[in-house]
Amino acid sequence: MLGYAGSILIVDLSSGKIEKVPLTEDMARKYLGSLGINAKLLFDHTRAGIDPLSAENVLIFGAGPLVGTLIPTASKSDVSAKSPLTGLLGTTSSGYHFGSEMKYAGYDHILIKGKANKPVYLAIQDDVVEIRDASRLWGKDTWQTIDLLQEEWKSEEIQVAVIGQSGENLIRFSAIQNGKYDAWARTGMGAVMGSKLLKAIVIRGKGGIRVADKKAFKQVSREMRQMIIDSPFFEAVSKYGSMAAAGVYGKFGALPVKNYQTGVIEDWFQTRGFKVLEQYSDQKMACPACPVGCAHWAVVKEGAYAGLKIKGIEITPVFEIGAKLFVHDMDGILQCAAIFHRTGTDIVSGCGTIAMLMELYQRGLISEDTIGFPVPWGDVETICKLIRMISKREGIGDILAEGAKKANLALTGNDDYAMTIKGLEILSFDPRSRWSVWTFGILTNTRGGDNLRTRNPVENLRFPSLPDDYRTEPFGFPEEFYNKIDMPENVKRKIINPDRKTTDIILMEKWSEDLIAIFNAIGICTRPPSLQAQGPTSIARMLRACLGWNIDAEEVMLMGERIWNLQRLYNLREGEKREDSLFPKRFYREKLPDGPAKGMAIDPDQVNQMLDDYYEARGWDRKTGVPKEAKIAELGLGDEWFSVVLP
Amino acid sequence: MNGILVADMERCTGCKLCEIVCSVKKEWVSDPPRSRIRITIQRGGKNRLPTFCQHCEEPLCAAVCPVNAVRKDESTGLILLDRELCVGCRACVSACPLFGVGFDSVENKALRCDLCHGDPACVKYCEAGAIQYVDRDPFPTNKQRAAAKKLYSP
Amino acid sequence: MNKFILVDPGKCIGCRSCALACSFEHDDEFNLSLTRISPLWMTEIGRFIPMTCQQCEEPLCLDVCPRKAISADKKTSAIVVDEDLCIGCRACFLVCPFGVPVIHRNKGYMIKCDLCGGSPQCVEECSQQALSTVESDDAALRKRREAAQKLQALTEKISEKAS
Amino acid sequence: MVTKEPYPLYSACILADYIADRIPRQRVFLRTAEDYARAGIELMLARPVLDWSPERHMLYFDDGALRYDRLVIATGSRPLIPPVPGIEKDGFVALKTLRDADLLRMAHGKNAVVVGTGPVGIEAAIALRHRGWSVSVVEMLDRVLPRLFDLPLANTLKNRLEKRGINIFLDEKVLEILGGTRVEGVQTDRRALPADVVVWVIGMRPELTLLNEGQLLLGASGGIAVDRHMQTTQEGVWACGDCVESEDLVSGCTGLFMLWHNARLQGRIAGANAAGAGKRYPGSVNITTINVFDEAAASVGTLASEVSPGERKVLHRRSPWGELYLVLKDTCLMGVQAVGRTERVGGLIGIMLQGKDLRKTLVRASSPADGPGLGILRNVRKDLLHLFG
Repeated sequence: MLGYAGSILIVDLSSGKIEKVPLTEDMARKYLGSLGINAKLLFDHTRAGIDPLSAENVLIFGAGPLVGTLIPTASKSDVSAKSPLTGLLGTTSSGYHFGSEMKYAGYDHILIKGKANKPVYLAIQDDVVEIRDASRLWGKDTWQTIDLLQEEWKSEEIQVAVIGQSGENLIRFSAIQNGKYDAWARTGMGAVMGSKLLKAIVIRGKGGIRVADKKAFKQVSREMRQMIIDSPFFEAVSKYGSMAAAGVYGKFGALPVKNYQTGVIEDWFQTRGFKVLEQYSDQKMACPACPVGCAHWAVVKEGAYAGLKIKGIEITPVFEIGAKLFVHDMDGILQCAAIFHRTGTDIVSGCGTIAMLMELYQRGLISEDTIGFPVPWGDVETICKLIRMISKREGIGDILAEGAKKANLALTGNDDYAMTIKGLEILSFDPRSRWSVWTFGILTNTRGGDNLRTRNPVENLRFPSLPDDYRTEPFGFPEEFYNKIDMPENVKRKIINPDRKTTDIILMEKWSEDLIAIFNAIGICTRPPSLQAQGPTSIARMLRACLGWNIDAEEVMLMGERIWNLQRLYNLREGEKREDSLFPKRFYREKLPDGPAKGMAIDPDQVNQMLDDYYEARGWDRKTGVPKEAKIAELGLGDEWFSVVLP
Repeated sequence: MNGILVADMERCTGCKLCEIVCSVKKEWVSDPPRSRIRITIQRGGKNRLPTFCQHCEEPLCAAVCPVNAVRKDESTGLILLDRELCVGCRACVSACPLFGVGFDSVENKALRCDLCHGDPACVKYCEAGAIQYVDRDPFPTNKQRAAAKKLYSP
Repeated sequence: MNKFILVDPGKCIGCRSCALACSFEHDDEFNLSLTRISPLWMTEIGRFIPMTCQQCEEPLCLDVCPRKAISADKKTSAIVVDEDLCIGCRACFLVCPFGVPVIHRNKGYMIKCDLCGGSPQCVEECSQQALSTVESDDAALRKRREAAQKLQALTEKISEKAS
Repeated sequence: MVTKEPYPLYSACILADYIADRIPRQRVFLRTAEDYARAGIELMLARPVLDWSPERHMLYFDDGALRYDRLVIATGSRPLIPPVPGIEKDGFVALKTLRDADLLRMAHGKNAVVVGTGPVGIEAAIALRHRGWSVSVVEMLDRVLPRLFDLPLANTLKNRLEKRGINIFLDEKVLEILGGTRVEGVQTDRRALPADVVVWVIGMRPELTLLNEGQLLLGASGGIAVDRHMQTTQEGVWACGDCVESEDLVSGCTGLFMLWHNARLQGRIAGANAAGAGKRYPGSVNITTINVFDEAAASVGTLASEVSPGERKVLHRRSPWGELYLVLKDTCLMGVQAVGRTERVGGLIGIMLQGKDLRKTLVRASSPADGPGLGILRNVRKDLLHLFG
C-alpha cells in the first residue's frame, strides 16, 4: 500500500509468537491511521472490563500514513492501551523519530499482548523481530538503558521506546520514553509496558515509503510548508517553541500556581518566561520533516546542576514544575524534568500528584511524620526525591504511585485536592481565568483531563476570556485570516458569528475534536503553526498525493468523527458515565483569589448545559452521552455500538 | 550479522596477531600466510595496511572464477568460497583490486574471509582496536559521526 | 571551482527533510538508508551536523576506485558514480575522510551526493537555510566576509563602550 | 538455447586440470540439464545452426527451423589452424572443447609436442607433463606467453618450465606434421621432434561461420561489432562472448578479449538487455592468471614491447616472494606483470585505469588509507622517482 508500510506486527510475549499481518485497505480507509486504527485494535483485542495491568491488556504503537514522509510535521505516533490510571481509553502521542522508524522497518502498528516471564526487550530490524533478554537493563533508568542499548547495537541511530523504574514498578502514571527527551507520557502507558515485563523496544528500519504521485506530493508538501511558515504564530513558536505562550498565561493570571490555589506569580515572566530560553542554548531541535523546530537544546552551565543537558524547555515542564510545584528557577525546572525523564514518569500527572501532597502538607492535613520529611513548595531536591520514591514505590511514594485522585482518597478520605478529570491529572492553565474551546475540551476529551486532543485552530491568545458567557470565545483575527481558515463555508458561518467577533464553543469543539483526531491519525503535529495551516481540504490533498485515494474534505471530517465516536464507544464499554465529566471540585467551589480573573469560579449549571448541548451536537443522547443509532449508522460503527449498548 | 570489517590504518601497530588468530581459528595451525586477513607493511614499516575481503556487491573474484566456486550469499550479502569446488587457479587472487583474497599454498585453494559467521576473531583479538566489525547498513555510518566530531568539535 | 553544498551547522534543526528529499529524488521513496546527506545529532557539542559529500577538488575516492567508476561530472562538476562500472567494493568509503560514499542497499552500487544534476533537492527542502549550494571560490569569499563582519561588530562594541 | 555442443555448460578454463587428473570429469561441468529445466530454459544440445535469416527471424538446422523474436549470438571462438601439412592425422588435437580434452586423455604414447605458448598451450604442456608425457613446446616468437609477458618475466617462467622437464624451442616455426595416418613427429624449420600427439594451440578466432556476408557489421579485429548494450547492428539481435569485439577498460583499445569473465559479464548484460533491461557493458578487463607448476603469474595492460622505445619505461623488481614488472609510458602506468604474488596486479588495475601522472599520485599518497594499489607503488617509490629522473 502506498504511504502505509502495510503491516501490523503482533507480538505475543506469553508464547513468544511473532506475527506480521497485513494492514488491509478497508481498515485503513475506515480508521485512517495511528489513533484510529489503534482504537480499533484495542477495541477488538481486549475484552470489556479487563484489569489494565494484566496480561490481557494490549499495548499498541501506531504511526499514521503520512509519518516518515516529507509532509511537514508528520512525525507523530500514538500509543494505546487500556489506561491503568483512568480505567478508560489510554492514548498518548509523541513525535521524534520512533514513528517514522516504525514505518521504515515496515510496520504501521505494533501490537504487544501477553506477558513475558522475565524482563525482555523487543528488537526490530526490518523483518527480523526478536524478543531478547533484558535482565541487565531491568532497574536501570531510561537514559542508562538507552546508552546501554546504543552500545550493544553499536549505533546512535536506533530508535528506542523504553520504560524507567516507574514503568517497571507499575506506577499508574508512568510514561514510555521515546528516546531520552520525548515521551508517550499520559495515561500510564509505561505501567502497561512494565506489566508485560517489556523494558524496551529497539527499532531500526532500512526500508522506504513510496507515495502515489511524486509530482503532486512534492508540490503539496512544499505548499503546506509555506502555509505553516505563513501562520501568524510561526515566528514566535519557531523561536521560542511552546514557551511562546508561557508569558501570555502569566499575564492572564491563569497559571496553575501551587496546585491551582492562585493564578499569579509576580516574577513569572522574568524567571520562567520565554526570554529565559536564551540563556541556555541557541540550538533548536525538530521532529522529522518539521520546519518549526519548537524544541530547544538546553545546557545548564553553572550552579548546582551544571553540566545537565536536556532537550526541550517546553511550556509543559515549565508550567507543571515552575507553577504547579512553584520551582523558582529554570535550572531547577530542568533538573526536575530530567528526573521525570530518567525515571520514565509523566510530568503532568507526577506534578499533579506531588502538588496534591504539597498542598495537603501546607494545610496540615498530612503530617511530616507520615511523609518522613517536610515537603515545602518549590524545593527541587524534595521534588526529585519524591519522584524517585514514587518511581520505586518507596514509603509515601507507594501511595502517590496510584495517581493524585486515589492517593488523595487514601491520605485524607476525600479527593478535594486531586486536580483530575476522569482520573487523569489536568495540565496547564486554570479554566477559571480563561474559558475557551480548550478548557471545555479537557472535559469532553476521551482520555480525560488533557487538552491535546482538542485545540481550537483559530484560538487567539491575545484576549483573556472570562467565563461569563460559556457559549462563546472571542475570535479576534483579521478578515484575511478568516478567509484562509480551511473550513467549509457553511460550517464556518455557523461556528464564527457574522461580525467575526466570537466563535461558538460547542460547534468549534466538535469541529476541532474531529480535526485533531485526523491530525493524530495521520501523524501531523497539533502545534499552532500546522494547526492553523491545515484543514480537511489540505489534508485530503495530501492523502490523495500520498496514498492515491480519491478522497475529499467531507470524507476526511467523517473519518475524524468516526475515530472520536469509536473512542467514545470504547470508554462507554469500559464504564464511563456522564457524571465522570466533572471538573475538579476546586474550580466550582473556590474563586480565584487574585490576578485579572480575581473572583471567578466555574458555574456547574452552565457546564451541565454545555455538556447537554455538546452531546446533542455530536448526535449523542443528550443525557447519557451514548451515541444515537442514526449517528452510528452514518459512521458505520454498528458492531462496536452493539457490543456497548447490548453487552 | 550484516556487517563488514573496517580497518583503522592509523591504529594498526603491525603486530600481525590477527593473522595468527585467523589461521589458528580457520586452519588449526599458526601459519600467517594462510590467514584470511593480511597486514601489508610498507617499506620502512611506516604504513601498515590490514587487507581482507570487502564483500563487494558485484565482486570481480566471482566473475573471474572459472568454476563458480565464489558466490554471493543472498541472505547475508557475504561473498563465500566453496572450497570443494575451488581448483586453485588464483584468478580471484589476481583480480581482486583490494588484496582481499589470499591463497593457501598447502591445500592449493583460495582463502576468503567469511567474517567468522558474524563473530570475527581478528576483531576480538586486535589489541589496538584497528579492526572493527561494523554494520554495513549505510545510514548514517559511525564513520560520518566520527568525522563530524573531528570537524566541528571546538 | 567545484560546486558543493555548504553546511551551516548552527542553523540545522535536525528535521531530516534534506535526507528525505534526497532519497525521494533519487529513489522515489522516503528511505533514510538511501540518503546521500545525513544530519547527525552530536550531543557533545549540542549541534546537528549534516554530513554530505564535499565534492573535493582532488577526491581520494576517485583515486582509489579500482574501476574508474568515479569521475567529475562535466556539467555540474560534481563527483559522480557510474552505476555500471561500480562493483560496490567500498574502497571509496574506506578512504573518504567523511565516510560519505555508501552502498545502495538494493542496487549494489555506491551512492553519494551528485548535486541532483545541478539543483540539489536538499537545499530546496531545507526550511532553515542551513544548506546552500556554492562554488568553492564563493565559499572562501563568504567565510572571509563573515570574518570581516564579526571584526567590525567587535570594534563597534568597543567604541560604544569607550564613548 | 541452441548449441552444437553435446554437453551443457562446462568450464573451458579448467580443461587442463581435467587433463592433468587434478579434478574428475564431472567437475568440469558448471550446469546440468536439470538446472536449465528448473530455470525454464529449453536446452537443445548438439543442434548446430546451419543458417540464419535475420529478415525472417529464423534459424535453420539440418532437420528443421526455429523462429525467434530476439536473438543472442554467443557462438564463441574456434582454434586458429593454418594450412600446415599433416593436420588431418590422428593424434593432432586443437585443444578447445571438452571432446578435445577427452581425446588428449585417451591418447597413447610418450612424446607430446605443444605448438603455441599462449596460456592454453602452457597449461596443456604442464598437464601432459603431469600425466608423465615427455613434452616439447614450440613457439614462433622469442618467448613463452608472448602476449602476456615481456622477456624478463617470460624467461623466468621459461626457466621454471624447463626445470620441470619441459623442452622449449623458441623462434621456431612448424612446417609439417610428420607421420602416416597417425602423428609421428613435428618438423620445424630447425629440427624434427618425435611426437605421438600434437597439441595445436596458437590462437583463437571468433566463430562466425553462421553469418553470411554483410548480415552483421564486424569490427577491425574480426569480431562482431556491438554497442555498449551488447546490441549488434541488427535490430533485436545481441551478441556476447568470444565472438564479439569489445573495448579494453585499461587501454581503451578495441579488440578481441576472449576471457571467461568478460564473456560471462557480456552474456549477463546481453541477456538482460534482450529481456528489456538497459544495462551497459563497462568494458573488458584483461587480466590473465596462469599457474606454472604452482607458481602463479598474472598480467594486465600493455606490454613494454608494445610501447614505443622513446616513451617506454620499465621497472623490474625481484624479491624473495616473486617478481614485479611495471610498464610505464612516460609517467603513466600502462601494464603490470607479476610472478609469485599476483594480487599486486589486481591492486594496480585501478591506478592504471586512472591514467594519471604517477609522480603526482605518489606525492599525494601521504595517508596510509589510500589503499593497496598506492601501497605497492609506495614500496617502489624511490625506484620510480629515479626512473622519472
